[in-house]
Amino acid sequence: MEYVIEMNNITKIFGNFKALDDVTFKVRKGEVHALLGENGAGKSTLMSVLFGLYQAEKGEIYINGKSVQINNPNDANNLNIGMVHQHFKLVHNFTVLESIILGRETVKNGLLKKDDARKKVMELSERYKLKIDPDALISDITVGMQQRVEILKMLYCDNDILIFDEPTAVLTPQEIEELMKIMKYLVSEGKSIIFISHKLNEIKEVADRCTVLRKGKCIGTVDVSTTTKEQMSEMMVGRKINFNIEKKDIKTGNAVLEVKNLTIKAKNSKKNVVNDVSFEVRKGEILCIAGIDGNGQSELVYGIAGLLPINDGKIVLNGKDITKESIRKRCLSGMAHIPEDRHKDGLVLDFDLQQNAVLQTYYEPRFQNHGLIKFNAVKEYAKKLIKQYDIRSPREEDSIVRNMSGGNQQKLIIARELDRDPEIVLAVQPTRGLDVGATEYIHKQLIAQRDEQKAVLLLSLELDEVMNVSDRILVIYEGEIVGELNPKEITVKELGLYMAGSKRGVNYEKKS
Amino acid sequence: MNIIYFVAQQTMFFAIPLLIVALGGMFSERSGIINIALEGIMVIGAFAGIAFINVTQNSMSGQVLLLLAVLVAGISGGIFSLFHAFASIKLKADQTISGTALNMFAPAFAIFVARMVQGVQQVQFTDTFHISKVPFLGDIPVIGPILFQNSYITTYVGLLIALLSWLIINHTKFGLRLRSCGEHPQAADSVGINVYKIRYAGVFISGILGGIGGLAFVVPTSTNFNATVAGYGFLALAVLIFGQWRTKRIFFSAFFFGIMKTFASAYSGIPVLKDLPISNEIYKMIPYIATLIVLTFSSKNSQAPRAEGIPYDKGSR
Amino acid sequence: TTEKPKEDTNKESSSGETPDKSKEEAPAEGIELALITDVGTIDDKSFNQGAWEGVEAYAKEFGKTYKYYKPTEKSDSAYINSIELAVKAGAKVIVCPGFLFEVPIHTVQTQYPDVNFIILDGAPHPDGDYTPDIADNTYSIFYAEEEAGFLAGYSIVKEGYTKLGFMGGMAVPAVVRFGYGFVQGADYAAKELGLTEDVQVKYTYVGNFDATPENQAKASAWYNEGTEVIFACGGAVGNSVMKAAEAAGNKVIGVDVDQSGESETVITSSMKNLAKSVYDALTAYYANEFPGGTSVSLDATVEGVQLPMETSRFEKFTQADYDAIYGKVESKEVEILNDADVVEKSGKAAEEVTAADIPVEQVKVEVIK
Amino acid sequence: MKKNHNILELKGASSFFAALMAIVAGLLFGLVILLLSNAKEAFPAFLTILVGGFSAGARGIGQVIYYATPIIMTGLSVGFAFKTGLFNIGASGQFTCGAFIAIYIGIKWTFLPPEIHWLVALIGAMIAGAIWGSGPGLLKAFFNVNEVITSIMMNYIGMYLVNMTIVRTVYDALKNQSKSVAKSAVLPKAGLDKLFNTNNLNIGIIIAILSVIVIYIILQKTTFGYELKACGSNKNASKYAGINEKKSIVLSMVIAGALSGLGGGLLYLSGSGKYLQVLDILAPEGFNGISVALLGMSHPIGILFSGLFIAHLTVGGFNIQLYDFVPEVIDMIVAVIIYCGAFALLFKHLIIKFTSKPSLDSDINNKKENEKLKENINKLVITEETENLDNQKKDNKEEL
Ligand SMILES: Nc1ncnc2c1ncn2[C@@H]1O[C@H](COP(=O)(O)OP(=O)(O)OP(=O)(O)O)[C@@H](O)[C@H]1O
Ligand SMILES: Nc1ncnc2c1ncn2[C@@H]1O[C@H](COP(=O)(O)OP(=O)(O)OP(=O)(O)O)[C@@H](O)[C@H]1O
Ligand SMILES: [Mg+2]
Ligand SMILES: [Mg+2]
Repeated sequence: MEYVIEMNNITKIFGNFKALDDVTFKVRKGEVHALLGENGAGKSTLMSVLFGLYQAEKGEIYINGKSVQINNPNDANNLNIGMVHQHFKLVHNFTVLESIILGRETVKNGLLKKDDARKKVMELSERYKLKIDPDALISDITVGMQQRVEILKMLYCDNDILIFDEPTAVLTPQEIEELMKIMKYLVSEGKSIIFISHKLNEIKEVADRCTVLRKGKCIGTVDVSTTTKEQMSEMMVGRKINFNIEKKDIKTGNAVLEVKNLTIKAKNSKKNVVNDVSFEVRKGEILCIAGIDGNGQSELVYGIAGLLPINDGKIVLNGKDITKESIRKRCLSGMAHIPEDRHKDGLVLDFDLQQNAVLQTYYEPRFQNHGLIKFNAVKEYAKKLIKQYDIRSPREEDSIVRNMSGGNQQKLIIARELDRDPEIVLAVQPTRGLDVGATEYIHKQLIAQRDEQKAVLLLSLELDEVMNVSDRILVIYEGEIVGELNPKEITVKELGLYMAGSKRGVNYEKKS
Repeated sequence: MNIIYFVAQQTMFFAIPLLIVALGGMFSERSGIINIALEGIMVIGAFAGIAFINVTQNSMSGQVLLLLAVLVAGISGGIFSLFHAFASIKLKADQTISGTALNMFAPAFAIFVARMVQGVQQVQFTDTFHISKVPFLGDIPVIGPILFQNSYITTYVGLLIALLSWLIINHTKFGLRLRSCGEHPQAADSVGINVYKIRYAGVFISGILGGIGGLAFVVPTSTNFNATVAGYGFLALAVLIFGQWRTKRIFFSAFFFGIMKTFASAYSGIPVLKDLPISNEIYKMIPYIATLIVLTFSSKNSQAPRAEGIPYDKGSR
Repeated sequence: TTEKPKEDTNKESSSGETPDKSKEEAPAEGIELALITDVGTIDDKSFNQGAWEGVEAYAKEFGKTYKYYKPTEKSDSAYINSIELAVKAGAKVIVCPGFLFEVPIHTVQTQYPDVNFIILDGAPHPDGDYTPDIADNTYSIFYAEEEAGFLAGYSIVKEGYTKLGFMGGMAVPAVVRFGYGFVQGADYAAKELGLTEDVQVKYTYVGNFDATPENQAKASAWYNEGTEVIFACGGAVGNSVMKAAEAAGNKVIGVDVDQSGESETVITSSMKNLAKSVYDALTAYYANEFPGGTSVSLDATVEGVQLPMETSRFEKFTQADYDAIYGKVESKEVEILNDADVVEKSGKAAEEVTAADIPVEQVKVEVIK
Repeated sequence: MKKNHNILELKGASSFFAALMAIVAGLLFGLVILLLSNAKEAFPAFLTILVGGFSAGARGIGQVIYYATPIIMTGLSVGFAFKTGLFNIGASGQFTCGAFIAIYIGIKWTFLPPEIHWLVALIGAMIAGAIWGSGPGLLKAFFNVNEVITSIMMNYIGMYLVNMTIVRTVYDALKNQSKSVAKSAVLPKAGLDKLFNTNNLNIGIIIAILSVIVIYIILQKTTFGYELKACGSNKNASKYAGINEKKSIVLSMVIAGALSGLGGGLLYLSGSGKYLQVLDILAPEGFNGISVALLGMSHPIGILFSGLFIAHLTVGGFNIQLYDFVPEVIDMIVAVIIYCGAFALLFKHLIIKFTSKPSLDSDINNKKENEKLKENINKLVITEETENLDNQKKDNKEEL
């Protein structure tokens, strides 16, 4: 069997932590090879070794049968290896074109030859159906388009080994579908692809084989077509994962949160990003707002949470009008918020775990006395959360949060927010980028919340999550609610149509 | 008319050093390294340049001498800045630490060396390079008196540097790479750019320009150098921020500040201003107050390089 | 490396002053002559340097050990610390240039009765009370700066200039006296020449003693507006003014010491004989005639002030002219008002008096605030 | 939990060692400079620097304390702002404004009872500094203006404004400086002058130490400090947590300004014969504060000691004039020490790396679990792969 990539007995050590322990990984020519593993299992590290960002302490790499040394991304490039990174590596104020040529510039008389590059990029864009605007700024384009830019970056330098590190975590269902097609097309052209994802559905759809990593060790490689999702996830986490979320039927109570005619204007234009939105969330239900990214759902939640000024409308929590209340008051009245961007909003990354654990409650008498922090109380509380919510980190409550894995950071936020015993939880993409184990855990927590007759407002881009977790779905499109659906009564396909705006519910005719 | 020409000529003396040094700061900061050492670098550049003139002025004179001094100032500023680069790039130290240290070191060093060598701390120079009128160009109406009379060649060096900086930052491979290192070094690294090298280059260029700026500051305004550039390094930093780290805006900010400074110090020779019932101190405050006001209304969207001030660590994410 | 300093003194580059180089033979009993620097440094080409040159000249001539000390900051206690350091090093006579030493010397003159103090431009007095209190070991020297300024103003108008400027560092008494004398000298010459038009004097204090681009700009603006000569009366401010003069092709009058070497534009310098007075005081000390307990104002009668005619770049104003006017000043034939006199004459409160209050006839003073 | 304790202790110790190393490096550099410029006298001069304030017995120590007091205050100001994510380069202007108000009250408000005159003057100084500091804070919070540039501008504006106001209010025209303050406005000596046999020592240092303690408590022990640090570290997260981030920014700058202003008051009311000069020069104490803060690693206690240390060197540097050296040597030494602070960070990491316990490997607990799992999995894994793997391992061993 011919392998394009052979990574043999790779060991990578950070400080005194073995991130990769004797991992062997082989990719055949022309296949999509999936790489699966929990958060922190070492997938990205393995790929970084292959791409020359890290140097392995031990092991060897063969590309097309030849032994190679990959000391930096340039070497990888010369071997025709390209990578789309887990976190996009794009400069926010570069144009699309500049982003693509960065590092591979051609010059004439010392000046950049942008015209030639533009021609080549447009050709590629056409050929692979990767629609882009070469002159748009990265910060102005959608995540999906950014992804296309990343892919074009790889294609621009004629790579034929392509690494996709969790490319789908940030994409909408439509974009994911598009990406799958592109991947299949690329493989049909003879390119080889390594595909990292936590979503087993996707792996089932595109991958030929799948290698599973666990805590830095290679568990094995399986044929995707002959292995079930359950088997793969068991290899990955070491126990059975329940994909069918158990939800008992319960009665919903009074409205906890009422949103009335909420309107939010866009920052720099007159357009309303949220346009006259009204709904209510009742006790004992998980209401999901589904929609394609960028349709105003983020702003909607920011508005409700008080992080974004609203232009019109009313927000009522437990019968109390909180439209004009401060963020602190909203929290005190029982609102919890699991924010979309955990690094930006959810955590003070340079604080340690215990300090982050009390970010919303440090001022309560149990943690302070006349303005002096009760350190022991904080520590004990953090320990309690760690135990109760199974938060794993290198140094327990003393860990600096920056050094914790994304999954555990997320768990910390969830622990902090739910432990306050809120009336309503605003959960925005709570499982983005998390492995199946962590995802399952978080879903359980949200459902437990609902079972206690609390309310949850869930915002998710992932259709599986929307369908499995929620009790009721509102679809948002261009800032307006275009339909109310019952997850038990509709199909994923239908939901997709609503989200794409091509279908509207009975009471949701376009006003204009 | 005469007075307008005078203001224009005088503005150059303030604006050009600020322009050169702020552009230097731009190269450093857009590569991701905050450079508060500009003041110290100016001192070193001016010291080396003036010392060079002092030593060689008996065998040389005129524009050649000044240009060579510019070279010396640039090189010494560049070398000095490498200490900043080393600490903040290689050692990943807090970038204010080495900046502060360099600012403190430079004047002490200049005084120390001057005293060691010649006993006196001022370094004297004879001005053989003042241009009262550039041949031909100086006779062009309007432009001539504004640009080509009563000037120093450093003015043209400064304008050339501005043009080149714009070209380099926006239209060359190096500029593109430099910018990427200041905004998102991980992205640069992932396409095989050596972030460390680029940052060294950025700081080195800032050192060169800082050094030249120091010389350009002293030559038109004094007859000797006394180990100080009177806080102009910090003002250049302000011009850099005011100019939002962009070449063109820095150019305008430098001239805005230069004009304000000219009015503030030369008002007693300017007919309209002279008669205003405003005191000396108020005039002195005006440039700073004006800058504050302009900033207040223009800072909503700061365009500071995103990775500025953060040491790049290949391992970290 | 030890011998390095010596060879470098041969360099023609600087003024050739080698202030702190002579102490290789620093004897066990210490350094006899000391100078504490004021605001500026020892080589400020002005006030401190003038005093230092006196110390140096005497010490070299008579083989005394000498040294200067720089205070850590500008405060009475820092000055006292410096004086104490000098005493510790064995100083017998300590020269203190500047009125800032008035209060510190008042303290140390009783503390160290065996040490002698020479204070220039000031007389010791207690903090907050300006009545001089001069102990027997202290000699206070003032200068009749108004006479020096007068000579400068007179000569320059005689030379044919009528558009003048005065840029003082700060409005401290010595600088004020220079300025007031300058205006009166110009007036006297104008009257003597019978000029039909007024002599214009722009008059200001820049607010510092440094070479700054702001000072250069200010001087440039004046030159640009027609001013022909500026009397730069504030240490390094002169360097900025000279720069402006070089660019504009105009003239500068130096101050305190002979500044002709600083720039071709220095037409003359309004000198007070700092070096000579210090030298004389030291001579007196070693002759056991130290005039302790007294305060003098050195004027033309004792060559306390002068213009350096050998190095001046006059074209019309001759040595004879100079001698004539010097004689008149010396004999007090012309009345030159100092700062206190002007205040008295104007009848205003001291704070409100400006150069515009000087009673002159043919000079128009434009005070720029 | 013992483990964590060790690491924490180690952290403190390594910071200390790191700073020590920087100091040694800077001093060695100083020695080299001294040797280069005048080898004969280098060693005694070097000794003088080391002995610094201790050369003149209690009096020398008194001098050190006098110089240390204002720079501890400005250092605290800069360091406090650093901790809350702001770079207060404006300590100079705040210091000047504080100094001015202190002497203004000290001269003009003689109607106050003498027991509280100085206290009122100091409070005035704090308020003035606070107001001057609030400018950059407000502009940063509400208009997103970079505090570095506004602080620089405020430095100059403050200096010119104070010059202008002195001339109009408390001017000593004969000396072009402020008049001397009333006796009742001079800080009480509380016996310290006797103890250290120097006139200009007073309760200033006690106030500085109190400030250190207060700032330490605010930063480390209070919810208020927690809020400030959170805002400094992540503005968005603070807002999300209901902290008023605009208020925090402004308060940070206000406190930083108050500290600098108080520093100005302490210096100019110290009775050392210090007057505000009407000069266009920024107060150097503000910039020295940056050095002090950096050398003290922005930690209040560290700042206290670094301020004392730099003052100690200043006195030593002053004394080397007894030999044939320019006092600027000291500035160079201090600069090198601060610069070596950069190396010190590296050194600190090294210490931590070498001494910390190896691996808190989570794998160990899971070993058994792992093995069980493998059995299950082996069924699924394509055999070809495992064989290859095993072969490979054998090969490797043979090679070794
Ligand atoms: N720069 C680093 N320094 C120290 N340790 C690191 C570093 N990068 C990765 N690690 C270690 O390597 C392990 C693997 O990390 P990696 O990013 O490869 O995980 P992953 O499998 O990609 O996880 P995810 O699914 O969340 O992306 C982590 O547990 C971590 O301990
Ligand atoms: N700079 C670092 N130094 C030490 N350990 C690190 C560092 N960065 C990450 N880690 C470790 O890496 C592990 C996994 O981190 P990683 O960021 O890959 O998780 P993740 O789930 O991929 O996060 P995200 O979803 O945000 O990408 C954690 O155990 C964490 O402790
Ligand atoms: Mg990863
Ligand atoms: Mg992840």
